[in-house]
Amino acid sequence: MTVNRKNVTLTLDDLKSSAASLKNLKVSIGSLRGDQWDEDEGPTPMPSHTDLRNWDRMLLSRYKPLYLPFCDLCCLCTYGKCDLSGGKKGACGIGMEAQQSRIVLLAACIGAATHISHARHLVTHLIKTYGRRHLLDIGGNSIETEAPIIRLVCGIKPTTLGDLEIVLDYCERQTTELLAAAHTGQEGDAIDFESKVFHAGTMDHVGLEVADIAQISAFSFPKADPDASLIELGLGTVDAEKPVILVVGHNVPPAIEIIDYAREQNLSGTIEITGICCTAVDLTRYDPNAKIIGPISWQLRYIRSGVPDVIVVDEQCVRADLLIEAQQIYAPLIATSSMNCSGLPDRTGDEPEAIIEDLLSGKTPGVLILDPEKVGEVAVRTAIAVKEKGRNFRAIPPIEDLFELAKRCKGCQECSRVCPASMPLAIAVQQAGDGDLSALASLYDSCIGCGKCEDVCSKEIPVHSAILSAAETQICAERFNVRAGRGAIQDIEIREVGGPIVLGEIPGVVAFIGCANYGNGAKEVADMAREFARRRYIVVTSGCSAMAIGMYRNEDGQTPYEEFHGRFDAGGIVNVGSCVSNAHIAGATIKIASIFAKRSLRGNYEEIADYVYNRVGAVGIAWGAMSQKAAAIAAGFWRLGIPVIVGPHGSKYRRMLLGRKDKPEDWFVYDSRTGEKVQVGPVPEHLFIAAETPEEAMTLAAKLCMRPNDTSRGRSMKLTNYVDLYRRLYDQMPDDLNLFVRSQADIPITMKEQILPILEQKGYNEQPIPNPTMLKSQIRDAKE
Amino acid sequence: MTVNRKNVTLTLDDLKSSAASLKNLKVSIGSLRGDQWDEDEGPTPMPSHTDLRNWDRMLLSRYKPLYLPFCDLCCLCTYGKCDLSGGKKGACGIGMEAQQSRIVLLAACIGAATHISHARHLVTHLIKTYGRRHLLDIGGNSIETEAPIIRLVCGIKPTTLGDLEIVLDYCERQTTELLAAAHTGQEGDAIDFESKVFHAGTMDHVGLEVADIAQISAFSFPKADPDASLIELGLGTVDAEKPVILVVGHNVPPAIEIIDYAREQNLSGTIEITGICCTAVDLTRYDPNAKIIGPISWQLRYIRSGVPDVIVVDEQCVRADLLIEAQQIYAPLIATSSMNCSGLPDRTGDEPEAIIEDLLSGKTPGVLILDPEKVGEVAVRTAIAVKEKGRNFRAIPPIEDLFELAKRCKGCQECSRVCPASMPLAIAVQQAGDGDLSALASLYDSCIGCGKCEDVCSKEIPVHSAILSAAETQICAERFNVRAGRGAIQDIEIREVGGPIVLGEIPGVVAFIGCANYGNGAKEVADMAREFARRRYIVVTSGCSAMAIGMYRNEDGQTPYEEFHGRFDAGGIVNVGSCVSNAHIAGATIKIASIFAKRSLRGNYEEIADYVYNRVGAVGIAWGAMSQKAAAIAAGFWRLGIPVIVGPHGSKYRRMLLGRKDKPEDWFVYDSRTGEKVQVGPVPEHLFIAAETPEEAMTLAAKLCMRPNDTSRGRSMKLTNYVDLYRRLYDQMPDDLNLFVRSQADIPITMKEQILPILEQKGYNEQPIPNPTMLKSQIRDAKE
Amino acid sequence: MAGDDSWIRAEMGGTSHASVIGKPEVIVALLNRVKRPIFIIGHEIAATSPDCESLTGFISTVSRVRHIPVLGTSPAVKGLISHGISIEAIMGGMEIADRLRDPEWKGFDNLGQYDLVLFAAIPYSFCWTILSGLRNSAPHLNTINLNRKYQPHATWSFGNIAVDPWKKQLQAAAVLLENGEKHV
Amino acid sequence: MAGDDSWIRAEMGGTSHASVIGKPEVIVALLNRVKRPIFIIGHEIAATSPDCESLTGFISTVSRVRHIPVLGTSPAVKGLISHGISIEAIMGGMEIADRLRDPEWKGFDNLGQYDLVLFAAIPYSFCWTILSGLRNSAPHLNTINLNRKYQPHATWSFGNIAVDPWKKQLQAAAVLLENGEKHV
Repeated sequence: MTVNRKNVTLTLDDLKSSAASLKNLKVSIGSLRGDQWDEDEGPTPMPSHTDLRNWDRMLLSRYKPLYLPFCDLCCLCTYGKCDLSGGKKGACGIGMEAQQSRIVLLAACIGAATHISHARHLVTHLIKTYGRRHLLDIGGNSIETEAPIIRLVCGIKPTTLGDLEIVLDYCERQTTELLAAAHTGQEGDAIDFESKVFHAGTMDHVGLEVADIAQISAFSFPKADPDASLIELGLGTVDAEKPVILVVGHNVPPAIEIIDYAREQNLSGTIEITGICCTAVDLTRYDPNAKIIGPISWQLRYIRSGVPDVIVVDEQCVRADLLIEAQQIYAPLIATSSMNCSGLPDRTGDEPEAIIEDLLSGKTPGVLILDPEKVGEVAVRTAIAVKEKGRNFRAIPPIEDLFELAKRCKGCQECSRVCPASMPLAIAVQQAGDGDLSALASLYDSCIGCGKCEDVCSKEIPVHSAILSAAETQICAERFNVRAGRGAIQDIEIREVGGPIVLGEIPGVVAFIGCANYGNGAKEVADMAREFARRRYIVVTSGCSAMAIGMYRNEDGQTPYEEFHGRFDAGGIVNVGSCVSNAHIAGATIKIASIFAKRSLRGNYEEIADYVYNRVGAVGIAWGAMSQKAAAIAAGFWRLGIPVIVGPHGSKYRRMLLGRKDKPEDWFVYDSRTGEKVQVGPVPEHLFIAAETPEEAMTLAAKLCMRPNDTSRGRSMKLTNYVDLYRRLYDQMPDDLNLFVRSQADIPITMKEQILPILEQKGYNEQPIPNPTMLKSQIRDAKE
Repeated sequence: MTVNRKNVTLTLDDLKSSAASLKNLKVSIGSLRGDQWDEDEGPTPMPSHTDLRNWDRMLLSRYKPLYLPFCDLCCLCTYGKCDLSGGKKGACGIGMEAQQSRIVLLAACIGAATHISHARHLVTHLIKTYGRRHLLDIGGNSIETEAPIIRLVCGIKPTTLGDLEIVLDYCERQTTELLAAAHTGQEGDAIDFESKVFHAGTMDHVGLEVADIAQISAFSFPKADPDASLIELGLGTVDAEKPVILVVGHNVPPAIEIIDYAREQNLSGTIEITGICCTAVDLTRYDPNAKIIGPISWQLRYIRSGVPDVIVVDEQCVRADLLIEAQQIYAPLIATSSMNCSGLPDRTGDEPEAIIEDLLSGKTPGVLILDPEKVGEVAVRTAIAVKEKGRNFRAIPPIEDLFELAKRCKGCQECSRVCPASMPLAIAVQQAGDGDLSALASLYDSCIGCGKCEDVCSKEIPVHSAILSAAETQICAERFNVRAGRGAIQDIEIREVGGPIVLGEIPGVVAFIGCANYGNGAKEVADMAREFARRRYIVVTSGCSAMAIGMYRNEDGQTPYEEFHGRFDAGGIVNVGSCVSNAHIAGATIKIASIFAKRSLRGNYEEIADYVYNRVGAVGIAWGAMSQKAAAIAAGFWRLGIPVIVGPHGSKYRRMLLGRKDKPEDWFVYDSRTGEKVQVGPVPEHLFIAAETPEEAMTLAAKLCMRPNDTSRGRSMKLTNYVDLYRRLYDQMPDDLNLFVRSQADIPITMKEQILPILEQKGYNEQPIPNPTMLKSQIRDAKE
Repeated sequence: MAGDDSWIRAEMGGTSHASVIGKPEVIVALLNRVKRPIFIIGHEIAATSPDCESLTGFISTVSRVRHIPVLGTSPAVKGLISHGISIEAIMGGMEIADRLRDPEWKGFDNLGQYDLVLFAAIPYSFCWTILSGLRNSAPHLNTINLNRKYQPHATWSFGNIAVDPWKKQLQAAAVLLENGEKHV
Repeated sequence: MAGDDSWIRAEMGGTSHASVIGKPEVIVALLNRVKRPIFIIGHEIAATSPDCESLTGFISTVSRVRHIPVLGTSPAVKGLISHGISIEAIMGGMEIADRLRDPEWKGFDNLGQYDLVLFAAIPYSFCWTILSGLRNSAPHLNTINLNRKYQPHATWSFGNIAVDPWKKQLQAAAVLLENGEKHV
């Protein structure tokens, strides 16, 4: 497979060369193979999924899927529906396990497609603005390996925005092919579906990297800056006296044009530009004066507060009913993306004046404007004009009305039965009916803001709004901060921590990614992040999890971003940025292999994944409820051999990838020096697992950071943390320590007294520490 | 949007030009805009879906979706499931209608992705074999407009295989973007989802065209040949004394390599190469001596007969359990596509000898071989060796065992309750238990061969096999024929029928596409095709429908392919080929606009669709049960303004697109000469509708062929057919004739007596015949 | 087999399900409650089966005594005419569903939208999807499935029952209606 | 509310559903039929609620008189120890599900796979998916949901019932078991 797959014809009809010299005629199309990069090309540049199928199958034979059907039926073709339970097959012959992994594949494809499209939108927009030859720069001299995932997967070294188009062509081709495999009558084997899921994950990570390095380069976001600004976070930070614009979504250009227009018009200080979800994160990487309201679930509460004067939505994580919600407070809505046209008239071609007039007169509740620059002008001018009208529409009942509303409740429990967070809503509403609002108010923290409780109420009690009303004081007091997304990890940081990580002396890298909002998810994520940072793990985070972490202060009133440093080093809490910045987390593990261990990256996926899997003690925690993007992101990590833990609702992902620590035969690696098979114990024990409680997640995370390559010093540090956490949380010793001790030297000195008796009772497997690999090709003899 | 989006750098460092002349230095990357084509570029080359959103919304405002939720729940993210019934919204804010169209979008994306990937696989393979510069040739001098869809949609004129890669890049980009729109938190508006569905349909059609013109060109399939060979069809045509290879799927290269290997080894006459589904269709376009066993649903019956010695599967429409079925008759299975790896070991890199040995010894029940050439050798040699072993394993119980098996039945009805065709299985089995096999045997014709009846039987009665056993005589007598897929329609054919079609004098073009196998679907499709051919419509067909049509003889023992000619002209039955050949059906309508009406094609989608919609009386009938591909194909037709009728199970597509003939205000067009709005009646009345019966479908088809542009002569011919069919099938006059009569001249002369009284009673709208268009831009004044 | 499972296995509905018609009085009560009922009869009415005979008898009596119009979705309803049933209109199932969900539609007699639809003899899945569509988009409408295979999306449906008890219920309902039972 | 709908609306199961435990004797009968039952208790056991008290009482009695091992999926089970319940093991819910679906697994005592699992105090959806997994991949296993919110994927489950009747059933079952009722 070659990078340049296009028709290239070079015709030179006639060069009379007798007296002429033609020097250095160079035709380059995209990043031609090898034209700028002296690293040898590895075996799998731009792989199709079958190129990495053997690697996948190795992982999947160790971590076998445990299927948890989310529905017994298949409804994808008109032969059906078919009931696949109890060993029955569908009309097409498919069985339950294949069907579950097929749905996972669909989800992962949707997720990958979303990030890849997002990247495409960004790159197309940025090329239009900055030109195809605009150089990529995500960290100046601090970063040489600016695109580790692209180098690894695609085997090319992108240097300009234009180079990224070739990468996206590849991703789109693969995504289309993977999606096709989910068609009726294609793949029938569950494990092959899983392998395709992994490939979708890899494509997703490439897409993430393209998106973030493009926007960092073009918009001059913080360039791998561990000391990026602290950003204001929370509803309480908004000055509602000013015209307020709300941006929601993930694709930042329209929001940036709003900032730019305001700057050009010298309005920066006079309007409030506020954001929800990743557009907010990326906007504050551009302008630290913009404000983050909160994660995805803050949409209803913020809009219903009546504070936003104009709402601008781009793509992803935008509630499908925002137009209706916006109308409740008479805030014009501007849709800006082909992803989400919201049924609005396309006014891209019209004059701002005319658009603004129609929005102000209410002739249309919203418009679609596909030109970010025009959005900038229309949004700012409309917000100012709306504010001038001076009306303020809230959609939250005043506290004095709550009593009457709540009295309507007859306790049918339907609100509780649709609540994704299983909150005791009916009881709280009934208490409110009795005049006590405390129960309602106390639900605010757990509420994920979906509003389903309202739709289902036959008494038309606005349950969600009632919670907001009851908790108003708390909401208004939301004033926190979060460190602006720093982007990538510097090469020097990797060099410094590479050794300690690979040898196990930094106990691990724990990444909190995705949405945190689920039940008490936000608080739990914040607590977990703090715990691991205090234990001197490297804590990495992004997106809504990064916001959640910022929303809980310590005893001294500090947010975690004030309490901990932002370096990629022990004891740091490192906010890389938005969802697409997750690329830098995967990228950091890859860079350890490349920069620290000097492995060749170029099109060399298997070797690098084998390295990461066996040596880099990293684990991801995606604690909140998740969409398809999260499935794709997780899959990208799995394939790199990085375990992912999800919250209890993550069980809805339809299958886990679990190891069996009770089967010693599952845990062999090769020693690459000798070719010998060595039993290394269950490290890491699982690849994908839903935890019921934060306690389970934390002990799991500590355990899943162990790797076969840990030195004894490293292993003993990891065991110290594992045992210490376990003892504190479970009030007893873990019962599987014997599986992780390979020699006396592995035993934490301070715990010898507690651990030795256990080992004496259970025995343990005295083993040398190999130079571990899963790949026969990595055995030194084999290479020679 | 430009075609060439890549980094192109031309560096000429130093040309000492004093005495040199450099002539015609030409660097061409792909098909650069305008380099070979003097047609002006239209407004929307390579459109994104928003570029055609206005067109879509015009159609969708006339044909409003009627949603028929197939499930009340959304289970796509882990906030859910959410119940959307009764006006409830999901946790993401989505409502029922948007959710249904979102699922349709998912299906259409899967379908389009499948065809586009299929095209990509073909093009990649053919370029490897024939080179990027291999010329496209699908009809020699008979075809100048060789790629009407690509010209129309992409605005380029492909001439080589390599050109097609650029087209596929575009399709993959669009498919990825459309898929992304189905992510949680993106589009929220049902009509915008539908517009995206249309775009997926357009992408699908481009993919179809790429695939078929590539394979026609490279493999020298019949080139627009109305007299292509008659191909043997049916289980009864197979000589089971020879080694028998079965190929199943859609992507023909491995099958062609089997033919080629057999030819090279002079084995052609000594082995039987048989196929099921579209691979069979395309194989017989390559070698008329290959045999078609039947459509998709013949898989179980043919394999269980024990006849195939080796089974080769590629992609699409392959049962997910073929490996298990193959093992029942000890036939080795060779998987050949990354789409369907079936969990088999990848032996692509191994020597044929070693692979064959493992297959013969049963060491592995099958292998994955991703090199078509190697498949050719392994399949042929394995088949011969298997045959030499001389064993014959059937998986169908001998008729003498049926009685005992059937007696187990206690009449629980579960088999009937899972039967997609709702066959009275339990009764038939119980009759068999009483010694009467006739009921069982009679089910064979309606059986779609899914096998679900067996899985569900608690008494382990092999119900499907029992039917096969009872119907064995009939099965063995299946000897029919079908005209080999001819490919495209010649320009000269278009020129000749263009006028008669556009003026309405050929009453219509009726296309039977997709699977026909559902209940009595095959027979019904054959009957309908015959009916319309006899009425001198142009009947077009492809894929499994084309097979179904071949399976029913007339009174004289002729199959329809013997009874009717194969020209694209009145009274023809035109088999264009496999599923991907459906491109030629859409293409023919586009060519009418281009060749007959001389409209510019290049990137000029709206104008051409407007032309087809208002003037080309074409309708598609997809009668059988359908997968996601069919959804995509249908969507491509909708956007061109071509109505599609589906069978009753087509109601499971989750929504119809229905016009309201009782609302006169819905049926205005512009007269392009005057700009006046003219009421033209409900022509065509619907864009997508499921019919309960063939009678309904036939009368609908006749009606849906009417167009605003019909001359009075044309309209009266169309009405003649409509009334005649309706009277015969319904035994009465249709009650909506008044809506289709625009002047006395429209009334069929022979029916005046019956029709005039109706018109007198109901009245009708005397209207001139406009030069119809939906587009303001097509009004002559507007253009000037 | 449970009486109120979707007859076609796996074609389950949503979170709410049709109430099962447990006795003939239910039909009478339902008809007494409404002003504009209509029969919609599918092509399976032409089959030669005990089911069709029973349905034909029921429709014939009830449409006569209660002046309920009958719509046929296919030419198969022609056979009903010989049983003295007059056919108000013939229209495809999807087309009539599209009219029924429109609160502004005035019916075949131009007197207003219908309020109760009695379905019979339509292929199971086809009817299942129509009922699903109506349940979601036509809140002004109640629907009854007269066939003896449970339809979860109807408002009221017979359960999955054997021919005889079903036939008896239909007959009993017809008699009650013929006797002018207005209040049950 | 129907007693045998999935408690969380829309988290419907498939075409088969747990039998509802209608009276305490059912639990006794189920336990009498099996050889190797096990309790799997989730973290909600630590909540301060009447539900937890009742469950704790039941588990305490039954595990003692029938020698049924108790597995905790979280540290929350520590609280049970004070009620005299000994904890056989602590293991995450997904991990134990993975063991339970393996017919070769020998259990914590190495004596063989379990044949009946009694679930309680696990978050509803988490338990729902585990039960779905076991129903599909562990045909050798029967499962009981002891919580009072119906779990469609269990073999047997309490329906959606109020605290008091549920508590009474649990207590009655415990008494029956304590009295050594072998045959009900």
